[in-house]
Amino acid sequence: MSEQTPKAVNWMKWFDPRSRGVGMWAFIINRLSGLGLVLYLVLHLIMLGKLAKGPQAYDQFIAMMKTPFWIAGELLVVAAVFIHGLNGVRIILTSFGIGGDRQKQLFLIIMLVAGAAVIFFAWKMFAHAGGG
Amino acid sequence: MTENKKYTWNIIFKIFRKKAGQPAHYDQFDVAVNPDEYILDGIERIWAYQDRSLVFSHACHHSTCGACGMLVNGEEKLTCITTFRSVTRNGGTLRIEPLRNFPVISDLAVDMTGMFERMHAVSHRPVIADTFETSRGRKKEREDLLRLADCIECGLCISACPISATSADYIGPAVLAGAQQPGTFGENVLNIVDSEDGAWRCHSAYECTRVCPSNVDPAWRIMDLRKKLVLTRVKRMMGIKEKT
Amino acid sequence: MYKPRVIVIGAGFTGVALAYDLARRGLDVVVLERGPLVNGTSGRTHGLLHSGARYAVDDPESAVECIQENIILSRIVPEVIEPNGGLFIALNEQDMNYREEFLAGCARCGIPTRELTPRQALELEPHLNPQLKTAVTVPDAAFDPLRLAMAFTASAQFYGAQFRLFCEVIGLTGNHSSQISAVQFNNRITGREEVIEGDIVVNAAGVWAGKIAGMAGNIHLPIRPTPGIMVTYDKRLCQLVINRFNKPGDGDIIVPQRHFITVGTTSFEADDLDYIPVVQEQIDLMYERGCELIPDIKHTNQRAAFMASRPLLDSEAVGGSLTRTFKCFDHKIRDGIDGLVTITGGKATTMRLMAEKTADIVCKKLGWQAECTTKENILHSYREFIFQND
Amino acid sequence: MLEEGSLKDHFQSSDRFGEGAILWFSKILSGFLLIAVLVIHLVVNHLVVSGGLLSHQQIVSYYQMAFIPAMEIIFLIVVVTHALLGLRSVLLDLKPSNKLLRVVNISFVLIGLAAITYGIWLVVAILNQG
Repeated sequence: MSEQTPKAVNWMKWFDPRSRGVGMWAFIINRLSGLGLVLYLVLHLIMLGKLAKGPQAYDQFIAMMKTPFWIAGELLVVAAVFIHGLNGVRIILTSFGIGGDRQKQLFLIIMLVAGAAVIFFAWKMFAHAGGG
Repeated sequence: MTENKKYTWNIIFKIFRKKAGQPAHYDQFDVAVNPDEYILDGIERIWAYQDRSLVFSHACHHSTCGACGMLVNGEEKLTCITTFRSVTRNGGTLRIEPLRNFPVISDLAVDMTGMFERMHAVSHRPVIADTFETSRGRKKEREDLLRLADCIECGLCISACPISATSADYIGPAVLAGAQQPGTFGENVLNIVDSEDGAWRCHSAYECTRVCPSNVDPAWRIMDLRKKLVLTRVKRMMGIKEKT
Repeated sequence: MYKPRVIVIGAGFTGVALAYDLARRGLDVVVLERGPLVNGTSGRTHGLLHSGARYAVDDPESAVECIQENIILSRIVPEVIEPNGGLFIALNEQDMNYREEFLAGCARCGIPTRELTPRQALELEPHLNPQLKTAVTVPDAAFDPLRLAMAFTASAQFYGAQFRLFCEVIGLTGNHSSQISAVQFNNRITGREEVIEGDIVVNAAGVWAGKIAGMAGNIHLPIRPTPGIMVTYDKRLCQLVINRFNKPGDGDIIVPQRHFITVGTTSFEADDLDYIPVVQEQIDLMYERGCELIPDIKHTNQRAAFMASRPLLDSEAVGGSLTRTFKCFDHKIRDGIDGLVTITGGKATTMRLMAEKTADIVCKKLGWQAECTTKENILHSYREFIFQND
Repeated sequence: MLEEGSLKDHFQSSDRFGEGAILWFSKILSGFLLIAVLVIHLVVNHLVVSGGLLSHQQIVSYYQMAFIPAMEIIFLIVVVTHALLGLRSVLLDLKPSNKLLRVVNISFVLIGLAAITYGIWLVVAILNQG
């Protein structure tokens, strides 16, 4: 008579921020950035395989990486690293009894730091690309 | 008694309907309300004057029983203490749905017996039969225990949790919080909370704490629980006897 | 072995306690309830497990029932009761005039009291009005309404009772007009009409008992539905139940529950019982009266306001003014209609006793030999409650 | 009625290796180490040179310093551990069946070992080019 509601397809609910709060956003971007970084890690390891093939193969690849499109992609990785890493710091802190009742503020501070870091990297990376 | 003349707002209720063997749909009701009365009053009036087949749960009407949790415009609310003013305005629409992550009995009523069973399994006590607090305030060393006795088992935290949405076996924020009430873990309780479906399933979305109507702060309790569990397990691995 | 079937109408406190009592006596019990458990008067109680002191002067019969049942319930269902005790406080000379009478009444009814000096009282409850003249402790307690009903329900279910929630009774029928043997009801979950047969029907519908009895024939019950308001504030400013030292009046009781307090109540009359509007004037009155007892209510926020309609019995039934006691009617004796018994009146504190008396009558009518055993046995946990509709 | 032990059995079923205190703590610890090593990795590989990326020649000469390959190998182990534990947590939220969970557990261990072996081979290959 009664219907069990949780179903496997509900995984989309992980990424549904409607009517949810700050903590949910933290959860969403942590999960998305985490999954994104796993994907990046796989690609990164494969690409680095070119190092073993000698200077020419690798440097050719690096040259391609210096186009604005790939720099933007790399910037995305940098952003994910900062968001996921700093959010990880938040989870470590709250899990060990620090700032558990201030998690919202903690999250916002962390996002500000991450934002600043991404801007710094963007400036650095695009400046180099332009100058190079 | 004089009629209540303060029904100054008109609200459109869009209510989730589900009868056994029939497809779910939404029904619309126009209700005149007092902005300072509670959403449950509006729903009860719909039942009394507009549609006697409407099924919803309620009992105490003052937030001690935890029966009347519902989704109000997608957000978990204990409807007996949520005023119209706090969620809408004159002429506004309220979408009312049953809590998520529980089996729906019919319309707005859900079956919470599964949660009760889990609360029972972790030895949570619903009413603290003692004067652990003085009227000057709570004795500090009993704060934890008392705050957990404030849990009214309304299920809002379980409805709001993104993990409960995908894993019905996740024992849920209320239960993880409640497990800490006795102060020490029995072996059974330890095995329940330190399990795949226990404290480790939480991914810190803090939605439970955000929707808790009763000051329990389940998210903080889960964080605290993990610390305790890691310490307990590490100590055991190193062969250190626990103080009993 | 053949078990007679008893159909109980209403899963308020009386209905669930009766189902438990009858099921323990080995009868086949089916409870029909139009909504969820205790959705009417019972759920919306103040949550006060009376010591009886409130009635000791004017209604000693109720007072004696209260103190006895208070002790029994505290023993059989401790899980949902907060036995913090209660305090009667006098704020002026008029209250003080009531003192002698009150203490004598309590002593007569067997309610233990202890008088405190104002200083002792303020030490115990620092938020009380510092103007208080005297204070007397009584064994009041607070309980959780839904969980109390669920404990009785779970225990009844353990002994085989069946609870059909969200099933609204629409008719009482029988082979002939003077015999009730079946109940028609509308299942709100499936939307279908159903009929259930039984050997006896017990009408435990509280303030709605008149409506149910009316389905059996031209029966008039002496019930006076008397609603009252309760207002909850969001800080726990007292640990004991605080009562005004006077004859029962408006807003003279404050019950602490969890992290809040509830002030009640009033008395007026209502016709439409399915929805009783919460009136602002009464909310204001509770605030005013509450502040007289505990001035710090000024520094709290209102958390909830709700109405509950007590099923008071009027003079025809008991030969006096309105009373908080209860009454069981066998409609064969009273109205010539067999197979129907009505239990009404009473209050949460006396729910078990009401069930015992009614079950005695039911068993006698059925010729069923079984004694009441609800006094001695601890109830099952409310968490063993199972939702049932069919 | 509540059956004593039914829930207990559910939570103690031994044919399932899900999440636990030690695994969770490993995820947290690896995450923490990751932050420390990542900072060094980022500085060394992306910030110190113009253009943000090292040429093949630069990498080979860097790797002649003993602490660089050591650091990179530690970094690799930590990052693979954290990534797989994290990914596994996400999968666990979908409540895989016992059988599927066993497949996930075994394959993740194998993938982790393979990734680390591959990384070490890569480091050795770079060193040999120097």
